[in-house]
Parts: sequence; C-alpha cells; structure tokens
Amino acid sequence: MSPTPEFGPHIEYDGGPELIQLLSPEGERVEHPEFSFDPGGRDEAEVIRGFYRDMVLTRRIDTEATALQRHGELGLWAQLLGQEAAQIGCGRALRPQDYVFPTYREHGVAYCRGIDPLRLLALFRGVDQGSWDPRESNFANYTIVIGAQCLHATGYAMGVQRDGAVGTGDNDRDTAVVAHFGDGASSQGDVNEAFIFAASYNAPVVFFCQNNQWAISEPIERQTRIPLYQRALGFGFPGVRVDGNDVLATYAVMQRALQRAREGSGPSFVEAYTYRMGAHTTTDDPTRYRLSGDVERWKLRDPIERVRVYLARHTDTTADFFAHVQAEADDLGTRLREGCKALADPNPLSPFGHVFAEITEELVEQRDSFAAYLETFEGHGDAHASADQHVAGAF
Amino acid sequence: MSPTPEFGPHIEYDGGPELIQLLSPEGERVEHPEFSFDPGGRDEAEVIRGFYRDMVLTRRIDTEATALQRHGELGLWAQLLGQEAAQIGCGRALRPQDYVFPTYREHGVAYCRGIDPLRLLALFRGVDQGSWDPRESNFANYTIVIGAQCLHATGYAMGVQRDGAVGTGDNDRDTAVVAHFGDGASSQGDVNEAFIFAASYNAPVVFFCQNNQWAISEPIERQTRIPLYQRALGFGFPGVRVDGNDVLATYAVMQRALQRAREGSGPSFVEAYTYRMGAHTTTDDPTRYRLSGDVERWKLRDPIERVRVYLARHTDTTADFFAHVQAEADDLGTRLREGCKALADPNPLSPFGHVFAEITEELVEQRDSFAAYLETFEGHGDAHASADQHVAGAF
Amino acid sequence: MEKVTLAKALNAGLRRAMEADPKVLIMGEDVGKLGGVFRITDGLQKDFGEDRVIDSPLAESGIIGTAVGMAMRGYRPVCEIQFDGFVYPAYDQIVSQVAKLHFRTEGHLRMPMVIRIPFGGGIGAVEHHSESPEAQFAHTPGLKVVACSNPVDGYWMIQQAIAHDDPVIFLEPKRQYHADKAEVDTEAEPDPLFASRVVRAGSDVTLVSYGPMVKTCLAAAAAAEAEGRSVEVIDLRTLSPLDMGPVLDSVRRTGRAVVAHEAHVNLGMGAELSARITEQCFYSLEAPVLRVGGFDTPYPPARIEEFWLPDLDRVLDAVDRTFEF
Amino acid sequence: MEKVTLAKALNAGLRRAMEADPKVLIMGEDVGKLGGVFRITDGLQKDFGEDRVIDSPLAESGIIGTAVGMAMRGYRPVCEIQFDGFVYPAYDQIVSQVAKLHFRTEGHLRMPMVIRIPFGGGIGAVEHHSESPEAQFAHTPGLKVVACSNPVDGYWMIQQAIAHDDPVIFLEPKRQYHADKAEVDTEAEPDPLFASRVVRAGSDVTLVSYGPMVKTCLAAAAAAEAEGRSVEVIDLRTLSPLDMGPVLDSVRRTGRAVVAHEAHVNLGMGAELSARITEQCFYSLEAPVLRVGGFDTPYPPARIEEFWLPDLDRVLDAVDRTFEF
Ligand SMILES: Cc1ncc(C[n+]2csc(CCOP(=O)(O)OP(=O)(O)O)c2C)c(N)n1
Ligand SMILES: Cc1ncc(C[n+]2csc(CCOP(=O)(O)OP(=O)(O)O)c2C)c(N)n1
Ligand SMILES: [Mg+2]
Ligand SMILES: [Mg+2]
Repeated sequence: MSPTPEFGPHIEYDGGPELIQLLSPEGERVEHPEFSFDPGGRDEAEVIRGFYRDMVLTRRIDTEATALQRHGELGLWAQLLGQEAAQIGCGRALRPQDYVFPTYREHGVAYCRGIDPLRLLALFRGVDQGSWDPRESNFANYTIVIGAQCLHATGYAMGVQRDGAVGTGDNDRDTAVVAHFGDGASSQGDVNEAFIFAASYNAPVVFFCQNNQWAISEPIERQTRIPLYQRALGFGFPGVRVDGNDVLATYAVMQRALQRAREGSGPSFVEAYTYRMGAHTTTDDPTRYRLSGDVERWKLRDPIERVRVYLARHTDTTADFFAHVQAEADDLGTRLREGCKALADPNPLSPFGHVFAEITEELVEQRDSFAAYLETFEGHGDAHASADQHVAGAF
Repeated sequence: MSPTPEFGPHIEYDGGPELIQLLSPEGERVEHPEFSFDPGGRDEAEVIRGFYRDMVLTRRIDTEATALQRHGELGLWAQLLGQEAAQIGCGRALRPQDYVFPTYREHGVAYCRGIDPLRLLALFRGVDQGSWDPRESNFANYTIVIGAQCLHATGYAMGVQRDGAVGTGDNDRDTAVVAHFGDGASSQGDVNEAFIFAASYNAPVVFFCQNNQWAISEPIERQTRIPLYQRALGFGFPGVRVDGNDVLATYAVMQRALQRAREGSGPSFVEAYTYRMGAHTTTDDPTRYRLSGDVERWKLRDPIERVRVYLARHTDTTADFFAHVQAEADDLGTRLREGCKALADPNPLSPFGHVFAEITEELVEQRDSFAAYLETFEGHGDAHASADQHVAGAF
Repeated sequence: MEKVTLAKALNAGLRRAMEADPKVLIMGEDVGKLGGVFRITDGLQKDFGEDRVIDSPLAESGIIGTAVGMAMRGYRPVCEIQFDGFVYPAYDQIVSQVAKLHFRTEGHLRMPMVIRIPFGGGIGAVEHHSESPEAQFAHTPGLKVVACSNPVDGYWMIQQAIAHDDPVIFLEPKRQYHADKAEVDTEAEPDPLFASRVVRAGSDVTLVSYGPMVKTCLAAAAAAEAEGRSVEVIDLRTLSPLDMGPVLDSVRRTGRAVVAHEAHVNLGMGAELSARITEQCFYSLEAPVLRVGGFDTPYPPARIEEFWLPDLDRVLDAVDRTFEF
Repeated sequence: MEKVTLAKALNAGLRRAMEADPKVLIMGEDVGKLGGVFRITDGLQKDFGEDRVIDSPLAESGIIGTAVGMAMRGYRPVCEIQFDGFVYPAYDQIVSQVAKLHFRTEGHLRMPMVIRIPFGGGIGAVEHHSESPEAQFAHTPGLKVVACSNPVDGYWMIQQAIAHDDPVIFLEPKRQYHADKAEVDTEAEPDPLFASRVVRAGSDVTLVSYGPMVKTCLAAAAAAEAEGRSVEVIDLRTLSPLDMGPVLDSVRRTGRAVVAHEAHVNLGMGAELSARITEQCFYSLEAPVLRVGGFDTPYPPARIEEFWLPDLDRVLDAVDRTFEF
C-alpha cells in the first residue's frame, strides 16, 4: 500500500513556534509580540488569583465527579483534567451578554457562567439531560452529537446580527457567541458547514477548539495533518493557536477574538492546544492506546501549577490565599457529594410532558394509560424487578 | 444589522492574479512560471486540434440535448455551455485506469470516457437513472445529491491504495481518482469530510471543482469569501486556480495533479474558474438573478473560440479541418436526435428487479401481483388514463 | 382573494405570517432573488429584505442547524428544503436536535420552527426529486408533521405551523403546486392545524389519504359512486399527531378502510393507521385495512412513475378488495 | 468454541470473515487500537493491520461515503457506527447512496456493505446512546436490516451479512453484549440470514420480537406458563425483508399476537407487523394485534429508562389484553 503518514506516538508536544504563550510551564511571564494579558483596569495579581481559584474549583468539580462516578453515583463523567486553563481563560473573557455553546466537557466554562455543578452531575447521573435554562446563563445545554452545536452557535450569532447587537460600540449590547468543540469534532461536516455559514454571513462567532490531542483513542493526526488552527484559513477567517494550558494567554487571545466578533469583524478560530490528562470518560481505558510517558510529559505543563508558582514567586500572594482556596474547594467537594446523592430521580411520567410545548392528545392518552398501569402495581412491590440490570453508562 | 458583505453583481471576472492561464481569450499562448502545456511527445497542433474537436462535439451534445428538452423529448437537461474546456482539459488528462466521479453536468468528461451521450440522454429523459456500467469506463454514475460523490471518490482512492496501485512507478498501474463538484457543493459537509479523509489517508484523489460562479441562483460569494481553491490550504493539501475556459491550462494543471496522486503524493484541489453560460438546467430562469451584461462579458472568454483562433492563426490548421469537425458535430446531432426519440420506456416491472443483487420474496410477490394487476387491463385501454399529467421535470 | 394555486396560496400565507411577526425568517437555497425553484417564496426577499429571507450556502444540515440557533435567539425560522430527497443531509439536525431540544431542556427551549418540504412524485423528475419521507419524521417523537392538499389549507396551515411553538415538518405536494386553483377566504376561521377532515361523505368504505393523493382519492370516490359504491374520503392533514377521531368514526360506520399514499407501503403511514384502526375498531371491521402506496423499490425513472404511483385504478382496486373478505 | 458473550461471538465472527476474504475491511471510530468502545473489533487491527482495520476521522457520513467508494473498488467494508444515535449524520449516504446504487445502475454496482449499529437502551447511558433506529432503515427500499439477539446468531449472522452482496444494516443489542454466554458450534450449519425463528413454542398467543427484547419475551413466556398460558415466541432476526411465514403460521394457530420492541410504537416495526398479520390472518384473529414498545417520547434520562423500556410486566400486560377481546 502507498505511503500513508505513520501513526506513532504523538511528538509535537510544545505546539510549535506558532503557539501563543504568556506564562511558561515554569511559571515565568513570557512576552508575545501580538498578545498581552490585560487585567482590564483591575489589579493584575488579583485577577490572576481569581483565575487560580477558578481553576482549582473547576478541577475539584472534576475530581469529585470522577469519584462519584466510581462510587456508582453517576452513570458517567467526561473529565476535563488538564483543560482547566483553556476553559477558564475562555469563560472569563466572556461578557454577560455573550452566549456559549458547549460540548459535554465544558464544566469549567459552565462554572464561569454560573451553572451550579450539580446540574452537570444531574445530567451524568441520568436524572435529566442537562436541564438548566440556557436563557438565564447564556450557556446552552450540553450537546453530545459531535459538532452539532457549532451550527447552533452560528445561527444564534446570525440572530444576534439581526437584533442589531453587533458593532454598535455599546459594550453591554454587542454580543459574541462561542462555539466549543474538540479536535475530533473538527472532522464533522457540521463543524465545517458552520465555518462556511459563519464566513458567508460574517457572523459574530468564535470557534473555540480545545485540541486535547485525542478523540477517544484517535490521535489528532487522524483528523488533520496540519496544525488545526490553520483550518480557518481555508474558510477565509483568522485562526490562532494558543497554549491552552496557559490561562493568561487563553484569556488574552479569547478577549481579542470575542471583541472582534462583537465589533462586527466576523468569525475567528482559536485552537487551545492542550492535553486530555484523564480518560476520555470514566468508561474509557487510555492505556490501550497511548503511552504513559506522554501523559507524564504533559504533567510538567500543568495549567494550575504554573499559576501557583507564578503567584507565589512573583506576586505578594500569601500562603493564606492558597489555603483559603483549598478550603473552598473542600467545601465545594462536600456540597457536591451530598448534593449529588440527594438528586432525586425524575417522575417516570415526566417524559410525556417534555416532548412538546403543546402536548398532543396522543401523548396525554399514553401518559394516562401508563399512569393507570403503574398504579396497578401500587403496593404490589416493584413493577420493575424484572428490568435488566444497568451496566455502566457508555459514551 | 451588522455589516455583512454586500452581494452585488459579480465582479472578479478574470480569476485574479492567481489564475493559471496558457491560452488567452484572444487565442494567444501565455507563459506560466510553473505550468506548461506538454503534448506528450505528439504533435502539439494535432493534440490541440483534438481538444478543439472534443469541445465542439461536447458543445453539440449539450445544445442538441437542450433542444431535445425544449421539444419535450427530455424531462430536463443540465447544460454545460461554457464549461467545455474545463471538462475536456480534465477528461483528456486521465489515463485509462484512472477513475472519475462526476456530478450531473460532466457530459464532456463522460464523452472523454467513451460514454455514449445517448446514455446521458436516457437519464434526463427519465428512461433510467444513468445505467452505464462504471466498471467499463471507469466513469461512475451521475450523482445528484450534491457532494456525496466526493466521499465515494475518496473511498475509491483508499481502495486504490489498498490494491497497491499508487506510487509503484508503473504508468499503467498507478491510479488517480477525480472527484467532480461545483462551487455550491463546496459548502456541503460531505465535500469537506472528503477533504479530511483524503488528507488523513493521503489518498490519490484530485478534487476538481468547476467554479462556474453560480449554484442555481446563488453567486459564489454566498459559499466562500476567499478564492475557492484556497479551501484546500485549511486541510493541508495544495490547491490551485486554473482558467477553466482554457483547455491547455486545465489539461496541464490536471496532468500534474493526477500525476501527483498516482505517485503517492496525495490529494490536491483544482479550481477550474469558469462560467455557466446557460441556465442551471432547462427549468431555470437565470434572468431572475443575474445580469445579462455578465454573461456577455464571459462570452468574450469562450473556451472554444480561443482555440479556434489560435489554431487558425498560429498553426497550419486548414479550413477543411474546421469544416470536418462541423460535419462530425452535425452527424452527432442527427444521431442524438434520432437515438433519443428511439429510447424505449422501461418495463414497468423492471424496478422490482433492480433493488437488490438478491431479490427478496417480498419483492417477487409485489412484482407478480402487480404484473397480474396490469394484465387485468390488457385490451381494456390505458390503465393509467387517470394519472396526473407530467409537468416539466424539475431539478 | 382571487382563485389561486397551491403555490400562490403558500406564498400568500408566508407573506402574511411575515407581516404578522417580525421574528419570522425564511431560509433556504435560492429562496431569495429566485423565489425558490417552485417560486413559493417569490417576492418575499424583495419586500422583507435579505435579513429576513436568507439565501443559504448549499448545505442542508447548515440550514437546519443554524435555524436551531436562530430559534434559540427568539426567531421563528421557516426553512425550505429544495426537494424531498435533499432533506437527508439535515436528518441528524432534525431528529437529534430540532426534535429533542424541548425535551432535553425540559421545556426551557422551544423550537418554533417550520421545515417546508415539497414532497411526492408525478412531475417527471430525475432521482431524489420525488420522495415521500413523511413516515420517518412521523416516527420521530418531538416533531409534528402535517401535509396540505389544496390551496385553502396551504394558505392557512402554513400560517398556523409558523405560529405554532413546536417544530413542524410541513409537507407540500409538489405536483399540486400549480395544478388546481381555489378561492381562499382570507377572513375565514380556519380549521385547527392538527385536525383531519372528511372531504367527501360516504357509507360503504373509508378512504384515508393526505397530500398529493387526496385528489386521486376524491376522483376514485367519484368513479366508485358511478358504480354504486359510496366512499368516504378523509384528508388526514396531520400525520403526527394523528387525529384518529374522524377516521375511527368513519370506519365504525363503514366497516372497511383503505389507506393510500405515495410513500413505500412497508412501514409507511398506512401501517400505523392499519394498526390503530384495527385495534380500535376490531369488531366493526368487515375486512382488514388495506394499503395502497408506492412499491418497496426506490422511486423509479420518470417514464414509468405513473405505474409506480398509486392511481385511481389502484385505489379502486383496493377498495374493491375490501369487499372480498 | 468455549461459551462466549455476544460481544466475543461478534468479534470471532468478524475475525473469521476477515480470514475468509481479504477484501473484507473494517472501518469506524476507535475500531483500531481500542477495539471499539464495546471491544467488538478487539485485536483485529493488531492481526490484520491498519489497512484492513481502519480508524476513521470523526465523521459518520465520511465513514459510510468512503465505504461506498471502497465497495465500488471491490472491497467489502464493514462499518461500525459507535452508537445508534450517531448514525444520523450518515443517514443521507445510507438512504440516498448505499440503498440506491444498485437500483440506480440497474444492477451494475453492488454494495456488499455491512453497517454495524449497537442499538437499544438499558445501559444507563446519556442521550443518543439508546436509540432504536430500525424502522427508518426498514422503510428504506434497497437496504436489508437484521438484528441478532444471542451469541450464536451474532457469530453467524455477521459472517452471513458480510458475505451477502446487498447492503445490510446489522443491529446489535448493546445491552446483551456482555449479558449471557452461549456455546457456539463453529462447524454447524447456520440458519439462513433472512429467516425468522420460533424460539419458544406455544399455542395461546404469538409474541413477536427481535434484538434486545427477545430475552424479555422469553422471560415473559416463562412467567405466563406459570399462569397456565402458552406463549409462542418468535425472534424475527430479519426486519427487512420480513420473513412472515413463521409469524403467520403461528398466529393462524394462536389467533392472538403481540409485537414487542424498544423502538417508539408509532410507526415502529409493530405497525407493519400488525398491518400484515391482520391482512393475512384476518379470519384467524381473536383480537387485534397489540404492540408494546417505547413510548412516543424521546428516550428518557437513564434513571427512568427502566420504566420507559418495555419489560416483562408490560409484555405480559399486552398478552393479557389480547384475551380481553
Ligand atoms: C456524531 C457523534 N459520533 C460519535 C460520538 C461518540 N463520541 C463521543 S466523544 C467522541 C470523541 C470526541 O473527540 P473530540 O472532539 O476531540 O472531543 P474530546 O472528547 O476530546 O473533548 C466520540 C467519538 C458522538 N458523541 N457523536
Ligand atoms: C443535497 C442537495 N441539495 C440541493 C440540491 C438541488 N440542487 C441541484 S444543483 C444545485 C446547485 C449546485 O451548484 P454547484 O455545486 O455550483 O454546481 P453547478 O450546478 O453550478 O454545476 C442545487 C442546489 C441537490 N441536488 N442536492
Ligand atoms: Mg479531543
Ligand atoms: Mg456552480
């Protein structure tokens, strides 16, 4: 067979010369000719401490949920370990009126948008399908079909244009939309069609791709043979690669991209170069397809540790601060553990009511006759003793 | 509403500085730093006369079919007027073992592959759905769902790789695949997925896009805001724009692209910059959406006329030659007119036999009972006097 | 309104819906200057502008997917799919997103979206231009599916579908677009959107249909009358939900039922109607419910589509067969 | 072979098919090193190489569309769709290309392609991982659709599907993958692929099912026996074409029939079976054919899926109701 590119262990660990970085893995600030971190008039160290806290709490949500899954409290969990900086850098660059379309892994962005992490746990517990009201937080519901949300984001951005909420110069009105997706997702037709529509209408949408190097077991080389951010060039809008483990750089780049969108300069593509430190989900076994050495190497680029080192070494941040954040995380952990177990199962009749805004007679009949059927079991023990055992949720 | 790019009349008539041209609209040879016309050891003028003849006959197929549709002999016809050079340049660069995946408009390529034009007429007459055996001509059946064939082409090319028919150095073995599509098609998910698969596996496929400036009523600006050939850059393989009204340039560029593929250097994208001089199909009315001035301007770039001028002015081509080609075209026209009218309607029971390689009992029963039903009408006049009148075929 | 074709009635209905609500948008391929390949959106872009009548890139998944986003922003998109056979690239967005977003969000999100699909055969077209995809959508919870059969319904149903807060697959019988004209009283009180209708009363057998086949069924009923057989014809209008009331009432009176559609018989709407009618009229039935429809082959080449499509004779044949039990 | 699960049986069947014919290829997401998320292709890439067991980019339309091209080049691709809910991005390629190429070319092209889909619910999964899309494919002429229900069938049916010259949608009941083990006699002469099978004889009522529900139906039949009711259980195995012979034979004896599946009842396989049974056994039926299936809502959150999925009690309830007519 003809030469096809070899699939070996992944080698391009540092993101290459195009990587935009403002804080090195060792916790040192780095200059970049085009991008710099702008704390927006606030105290710089204070803002960075805020990021640190955000990332620690986000990681805690993640590790707590992973543990809850292991204890059988969740059917599944999609871990974000290692992607905290990408998500907080993005989430904190948003304005309230901006609108976010997540995948199933944007727990850190959800946190920034004020979504109670228990709502995320409810989804992965199987209590609901992610039933927060997106209109309250401007954070859409998780989308599991890979890539579908990129079109939704683009359409939403077209709506924003029609509302005249772009390029007015009013900072509280001009609106940007963020479409999240993964490196694997970049291969889906829907994602590429989203690029086409966004370019065609010059829609105010930022395509934010967390390239965590893997789509389950498939390395990024299966999806693209050039750096992913360059995909945008084929569609006529700018793309950049940022160090997704560097919260300052991600924040700076996203601020710029969002501002472009709000001003009416159209779509852009931001590749946050990062690494999925955990398994794809709690049902995945990454030892089957990747080398532990790779993971070890990425540990040295941990997104939280570099900020801790920076704060400790180069700012007046006290040990108290770190201890306080740790305590907050512990409290959050406790709340999630208890809250998760307390999440009640839905009423088995509830699905009938959720299908339509205007329920149909057919569904009313199905619901009523099912209710009557269920009542025949009342007091006769479990109607469903015969149901097959649940096996672990898959993804 | 925010600034979106204006849709005005189309202005970029000449294809821009990136356009590869070897024969000017005035019939003068043009030098290009990278590409030159190589007659492959044959007499250059002879080869160009061959192209001329191909284009004239192709145009005749097209005008004859258009007339047949006007006379009610075809349900529909998709005209290629103006795209003869793109199709002949491409079709003549193929080797026998190469494989072509057309859209519904590649009548010129079909001609090069030895498909009897009557087979094309049969499809548009509604006698069949394009039932030539693609294995005989290495020319796949027409595909109407926009873009679907680009994936087929890529998969076929992956099969070629698995057969070891790439990069062996054997000119009769190494095989390239051509995927045809239009400018509009470039927006389909399938087409972009084809780019991704082709790049990922380095498949020997050439994506040949005839950018005829229109997708029915939509101008190219609706699909892309940068020159279309640059789409390839986003996927990591080369793209070029060639003057699709220049048969020499298209031939030269396609020869190179096909050779690359055969050698194992992977996919490439060729944008043949041309213009759809006719309606989208015979049911279309382009006066609703484009200016006749545009069409007039493109007439000056006619693909056949420039070759005629070149041959007459710069070679020893005689008036006899032109007269002979004209006579051939007339003969072809006669043959098509007569052949088309003689195309018999299929047997109404034939569909049942074409569904599967192994027919099912269900279908046998349906066929037999329908046959029995039809027989009840024998001698009782037309079973279907009540059927609604056909209206003109749409597309 | 003067007498109009279905095409003109739909155009007028769309126009009125756009006038009534500035959130109504139209989107699709060639819907702008061209007015759509069937001219259903003729003149609308000129009058409502490019922001409200949007020519889309050539990508059906993109049309539906971006319409989802626009609906989330408070718009009411009306998407045109150019031909039935081209809805499939958008199938995923329709069944996994449009149909499920209200459910997924437990009602927080509404999808007031209409997907217009010219459907059915009989126009002498090439492949993919004569499909009847309704059963697939009706099988999908979360979608409502309706089919109009005449200009009056076209005018009203499109407005009702647009005003409805759930996603509606709106099927338009393309071979009727320019067939018959009817007077549309634009002041009348229309029938509800999700209601079936007896379009011809009869007592011997019930003939159930929708969309393009209603006309054929009415012709069949007229022909049957000449032979002394009284056929009741029902235009379903709504395919999901089904409005079984008129159908069951009728079958309880007639004891016989035939369902006719262009779609493949196997797992077509006739299967569901047969199952429901049989379950609910078991003791009234003198004969099994019979089905007439497209054969279980892909749609054939145009020159023999008149054989493939159920016509008056095949409908009558099925009616006759219900009397043989 | 030692006793194996359905997952292992499918793996062994795939292996044998690949050994038998070098043209057999496997393609899908994560089918290589990982062996698929359910490990059905475990070890195959290691033994047959990356050219024959192909990890694809993350794009289902791409998987099916390129498989079409490979089939045209003489290969026999076996495509894995990771979960039922992710087949829809490939829907267009499946219904407009895979299903139609043989027809379009009047038989010049064959599409010897298998599309493997783990289907159905009951595994506690998140949205889109528990769908039952079979009716949509069975409604599509040009596709053959089968569902296995046990390890022995899994082993043989996958090999038969791969050897078959028409495209086969191959449905695997994912909640049975690791459920029960069975001995597979690899030298036996298997039943034909497109044949239904009586899996438990009975005389009072016919219970028709396939895939994951066969086990539930067998348990229901056992429970019914304890109450003195003799239930015949039929495993359809083939959904398109339907093999009505065993079903009609049975119903003519029992006079009663229930069809059970996980898919939504509305326009599910039960509708077609009801229509055909009623038409062909009209005078034998003591009661209408009843249907048990998923409700006409999207698949619910996992914590209540056990209520939504038809279980032994709901099957028995329907069986009981057939005696109330
Ligand atoms: C259409 C579709 N196909 C397959 C899947 C199964 N699946 C879930 S996540 C995933 C990998 C996604 O990779 P990537 O886009 O890189 O995102 P990541 O999970 O790495 O964040 C796959 C194949 C899916 N959810 N949707
Ligand atoms: C999936 C799909 N959507 C819509 C159509 C209807 N249609 C046929 S041709 C066409 C325009 C195609 O434009 P382009 O790709 O530029 O090719 P051209 O016709 O100009 O050669 C459209 C929209 C189709 N055939 N398939
Ligand atoms: Mg990834
Ligand atoms: Mg074009």
